[in-house]
Amino acid sequence: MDRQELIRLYYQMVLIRRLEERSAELYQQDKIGGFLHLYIGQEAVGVGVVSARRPQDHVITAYRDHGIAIACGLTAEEVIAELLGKETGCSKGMGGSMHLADVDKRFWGGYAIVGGHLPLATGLALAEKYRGTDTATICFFGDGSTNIGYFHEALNLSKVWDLAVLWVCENNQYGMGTAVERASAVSEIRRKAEGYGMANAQVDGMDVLAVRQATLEALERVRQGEPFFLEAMTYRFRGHSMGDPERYRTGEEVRKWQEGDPIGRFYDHLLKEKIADQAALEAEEARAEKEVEQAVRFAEASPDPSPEQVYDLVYVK
Amino acid sequence: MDRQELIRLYYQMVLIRRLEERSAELYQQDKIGGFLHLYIGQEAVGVGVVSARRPQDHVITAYRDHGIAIACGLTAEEVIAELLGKETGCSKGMGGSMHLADVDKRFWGGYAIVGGHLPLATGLALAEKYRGTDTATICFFGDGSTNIGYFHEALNLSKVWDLAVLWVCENNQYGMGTAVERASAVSEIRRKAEGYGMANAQVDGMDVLAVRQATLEALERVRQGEPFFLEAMTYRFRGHSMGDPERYRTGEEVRKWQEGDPIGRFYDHLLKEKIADQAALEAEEARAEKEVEQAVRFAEASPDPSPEQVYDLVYVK
Amino acid sequence: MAIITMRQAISQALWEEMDRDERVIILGEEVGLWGGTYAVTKGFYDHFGPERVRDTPIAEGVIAGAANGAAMAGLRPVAEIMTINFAFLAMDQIVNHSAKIHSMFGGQIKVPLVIRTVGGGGRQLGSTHSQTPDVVFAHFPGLKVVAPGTPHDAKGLLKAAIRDENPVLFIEHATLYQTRGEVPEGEYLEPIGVSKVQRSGRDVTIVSYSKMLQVSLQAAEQLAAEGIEAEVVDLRTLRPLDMGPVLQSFRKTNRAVIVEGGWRSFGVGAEVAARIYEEAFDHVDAPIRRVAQQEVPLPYNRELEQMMLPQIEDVIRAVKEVL
Amino acid sequence: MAIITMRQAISQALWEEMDRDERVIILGEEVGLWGGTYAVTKGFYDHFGPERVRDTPIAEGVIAGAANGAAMAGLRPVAEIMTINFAFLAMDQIVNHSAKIHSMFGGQIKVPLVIRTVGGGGRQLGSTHSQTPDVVFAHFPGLKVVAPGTPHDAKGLLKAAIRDENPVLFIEHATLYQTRGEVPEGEYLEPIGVSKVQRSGRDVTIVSYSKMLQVSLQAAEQLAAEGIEAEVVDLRTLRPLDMGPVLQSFRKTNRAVIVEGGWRSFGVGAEVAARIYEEAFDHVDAPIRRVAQQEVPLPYNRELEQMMLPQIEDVIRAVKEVL
Ligand SMILES: Cc1ncc(C[n+]2csc(CCOP(=O)(O)OP(=O)(O)O)c2C)c(N)n1
Ligand SMILES: Cc1ncc(C[n+]2csc(CCOP(=O)(O)OP(=O)(O)O)c2C)c(N)n1
Ligand SMILES: [Mg+2]
Ligand SMILES: [Mg+2]
Repeated sequence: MDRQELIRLYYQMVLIRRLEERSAELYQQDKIGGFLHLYIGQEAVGVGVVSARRPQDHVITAYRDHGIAIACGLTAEEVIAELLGKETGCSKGMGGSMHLADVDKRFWGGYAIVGGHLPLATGLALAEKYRGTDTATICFFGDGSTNIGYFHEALNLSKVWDLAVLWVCENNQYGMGTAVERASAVSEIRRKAEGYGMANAQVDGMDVLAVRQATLEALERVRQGEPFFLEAMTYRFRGHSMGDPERYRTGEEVRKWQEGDPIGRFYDHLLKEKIADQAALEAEEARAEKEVEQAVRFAEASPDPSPEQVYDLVYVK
Repeated sequence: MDRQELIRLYYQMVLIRRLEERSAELYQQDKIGGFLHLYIGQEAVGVGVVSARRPQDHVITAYRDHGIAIACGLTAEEVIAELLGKETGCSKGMGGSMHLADVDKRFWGGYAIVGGHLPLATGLALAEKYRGTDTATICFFGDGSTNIGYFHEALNLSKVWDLAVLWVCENNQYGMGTAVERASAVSEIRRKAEGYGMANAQVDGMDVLAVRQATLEALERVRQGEPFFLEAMTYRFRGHSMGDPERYRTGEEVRKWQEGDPIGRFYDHLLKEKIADQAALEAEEARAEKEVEQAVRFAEASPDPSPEQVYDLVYVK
Repeated sequence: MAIITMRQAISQALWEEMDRDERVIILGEEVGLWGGTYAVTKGFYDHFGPERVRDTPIAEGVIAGAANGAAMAGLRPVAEIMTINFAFLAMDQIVNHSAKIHSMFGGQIKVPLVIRTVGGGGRQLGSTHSQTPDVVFAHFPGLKVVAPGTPHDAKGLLKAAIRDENPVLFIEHATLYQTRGEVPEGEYLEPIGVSKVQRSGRDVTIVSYSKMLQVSLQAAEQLAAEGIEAEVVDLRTLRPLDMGPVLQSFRKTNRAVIVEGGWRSFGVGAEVAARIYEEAFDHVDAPIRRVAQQEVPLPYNRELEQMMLPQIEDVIRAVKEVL
Repeated sequence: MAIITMRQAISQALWEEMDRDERVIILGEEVGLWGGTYAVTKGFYDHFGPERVRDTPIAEGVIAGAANGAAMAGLRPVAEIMTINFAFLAMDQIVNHSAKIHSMFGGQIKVPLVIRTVGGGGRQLGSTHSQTPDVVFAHFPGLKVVAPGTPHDAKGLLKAAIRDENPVLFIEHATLYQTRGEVPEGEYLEPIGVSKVQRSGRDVTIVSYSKMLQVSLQAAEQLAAEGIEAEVVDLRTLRPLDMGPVLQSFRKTNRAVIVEGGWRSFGVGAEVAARIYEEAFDHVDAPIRRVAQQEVPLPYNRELEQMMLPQIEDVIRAVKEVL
């Protein structure tokens, strides 16, 4: 991987972090409504995985989707505009935080029904198989989503039909307030893949390069026409969504994970390996900061969508 | 196991076989309507498993339920009366073939939605756990049912909550016309249990004593408060239901399995071990034949339920 | 014109569309090797091959979901959900995904999906296998719901559904597959969202669809023998609901009976009646009557089940009540 | 009488019934440690313990299914499905199992289950998280569907639901939890299947329930300022539907507006309108009006979402149209 590419990863992670922090503020100011699920702490997963895809590979995820959207190349402008419900948002203000998408970038969106997008991923992959391509479909989902029926039906189908799906479980230890071991028969989630005879691996989700490497290897197999299950061990530093009382975990536990902040770790790595110096990285941070601020201004200045749009979009004409 | 008990098992298997053959005739005569799924070939599973239960253990199954109903102690009369839609049927003519039940015998019924009763089994077991008993819940289901979301949700919950459920998969090689390997990521179905960290075993489902023994062992663990997964390898000699074109399997395959007919094997065993002589077994067969014929007469002479009943049963008053 | 069965008509529509458009694929339980539980796709597997005619595991959620995803990615999947009773297991995919994805993402995704399924009672299948819950799906904007009552319409509407850019739930009736009717030789489409007068008459308007269309037409024949001329309007599509022909007929007859196979409360008839009152209030000469299934889970017993379902005599009685 | 919030009323009902009857248990996502996503079960886990207040995996099918099974075996489970949008994932358990099991087995099994869930739009949650599909569940005989609009009714009805021998879907409204109202100090029950006049008036009958009851009451206040006295009838239960108080009111006012939070087509209002016409035809002085949500998947944008939902002014306008 060349230097520029590494710095691009750093930039993306910082951009996500900054965008999330700013979103939290906008939510406090009541400029964002609905539910807001921040990706802070999990940046290495989305960025690492998506960095390994080919541009034509499909990506699909759940409602905790800002980071993955950015990783797929959506701009901060169209993301924040969507959070503000503006016409210039990637989903024209129809979807909000949980429903970002940009089909041109092969990002099929965030989905708010837990597990509901796993079957969609099998369908995307089925279309590619039918066309005879080696395009992969990357499907992100949380640990909590692995207990719902959809998970089972989708994983089974992907294996029976030899679909090129990379299943990426972002194991952030909790589904809302429920710890993995309180909801799942097996705590090491990748073991579930074994019930489908599916190849699988676990990776440190706080290490962007490890995630990237694991994804590259997994995608190689996937492209040959079989699903693969990748479990990324990670943590969300914030509550499940805004307004989470966080009664289910200790401050100590959060702090422990924060010490392994994926951005901090990658920063140290870049310095240590002399890929960039402090000034270069600070420049990236300033650039991200600026991009977010510019995006907020853009979004705030954007018009609301019209009521006609709502009626027009019920059906394709 | 004493002689009498062994002969009782033989009698039950023969009774089921005879009842099923007679049901097929009644269906041809248009006296039975709806779907009719025969248990012929699988008798050793239902009889073997249920023979190992304590009377208070719960039993629940799918629509292929005649054999399990008989094994649970329902009489041929109330079963055939139900098939004929009579007031004297175990479900008062409301349920038909797919919905036999007798709650006094802790047989909670046959359910026609594939997989739909697996969650019910977790609920039965939850009630027992809540009351602090060591009563087990035995849940039968087919190989085809292991691919639906319910299977996953129910197995997972039973493990997370340490529920005393014995999951019995009757692997008869097909879900309707779909062979196991065409629908399931793993062909050895018991491997699915491993995705839940669940103890499991496979047993020859054409050998009633082997099934019984495996069930006794499994139930011992179950009563200590954990689920267990038992896969019984079996085969249905008839079509999926009446009117199955059977395009999906060869006559040769059917014949091969028929050579291992569970009733024939048990017959041979009883003779060989000198548990009974030919005359004794023929007497049992004659008794079964008589019971079925008597049941048919009883059912045919029984009244139809009244329309008022239909209205009255919508809600508990 | 050829006279063929509903089964043949549906089968022809599928075959022609598969022939015409490579993007059309079929997936569902037993659609392939078995040939379809209602034999609609008999011969398809051999002709079109296993890539285009896909037997699925028993897993309605992922059948509908995979079809959604494949449609999003540009295919034209026709998913079969064996009966509408099992569609409840795919309900979230249908109402929260198929029906929402286009608008929720601001129009950038299309879901040109057809879900074929089979509803209706009358075959002694017990209460979980005999439902007619069409109305429940028709409640959701974003979805189209079609339920034909003749071979002609079944063929033309199914072809239109496959070409539609939107998700369409196509509901067949389990007891109509043998029903015969005239079907044109060549290619034709019937428009989705357009009701149709299936029989002309001046005295009363009978509104119905699917199986109950046939029951209503038979009732109309018997009424004609008594000199009562019923006009029978077939809704054909429940969403979008086209009230035009219904209102036109009603403004002429001033009397209406609505006949549906499902339960009365919160059924299709309620909406149709409410709209007639709203839009043709001045024409109402008598309270509109609804004929529907008794409000019970259907019993297994043959006679009792029939008793609970709307019969020709019930339609005749209702018509006489509004006259 | 104490003035408390809807949240407190529901919470009290649960607490009292848990206290009264050992067989009552709660299960659902985040009902325990978290205290309920809408904080309804806050404090329950600590007080009643993890055996009676059970956090489940995210798996709506088995939540409803396990509750069904536990009810069959004699417990009185109160299952929480976090929002009614997710109830589609439990739809088969609710309509094919809860609603059918009693009759299908000839009456030998009872399913005394309560499913608490939360519906309604207006919180910018996007189209899959904002639905009001109450009518869809009300369509099924065998199930009872309750949707209270005041703290008083919520408490009394929930207690009645828990004691009912039948499966009850209890629908709370996401934007009503802070609504305050008078609640008696001691123990009381409200009967399921009984509508109630929540405000008397002579000029027009407004029929509604749940959140729209509150909107209707506010509309009635504003109308009163203009000298128009609306009678507001609260359905409270959708199945069984009690038309008695509606008809009684209508026979007095001869004019009606029905207000519901969900989509108009095939909605609650259609059934209520159809029944009024059927049963009080001679009293109809003007076409009955329905006020409902616009027929669109709800958008995220705040103003647009509100625009699509029924507002006080919409009710006032409809009332003036029927006068
Ligand atoms: C079917 C369904 N049930 C419940 C919810 C409510 N819900 C939203 S997020 C969530 C937790 C999901 O946990 P996980 O999959 O681990 O993802 P994470 O939030 O940790 O990223 C729940 C229960 C939902 N959106 N959909
Ligand atoms: C949810 C659902 N989907 C489809 C069906 C139709 N169906 C009935 S039985 C069956 C096959 C089930 O196979 P398996 O579980 O192996 O049981 P077996 O019939 O072999 O005993 C199918 C697909 C159904 N009843 N319910
Ligand atoms: Mg998680
Ligand atoms: Mg099988």
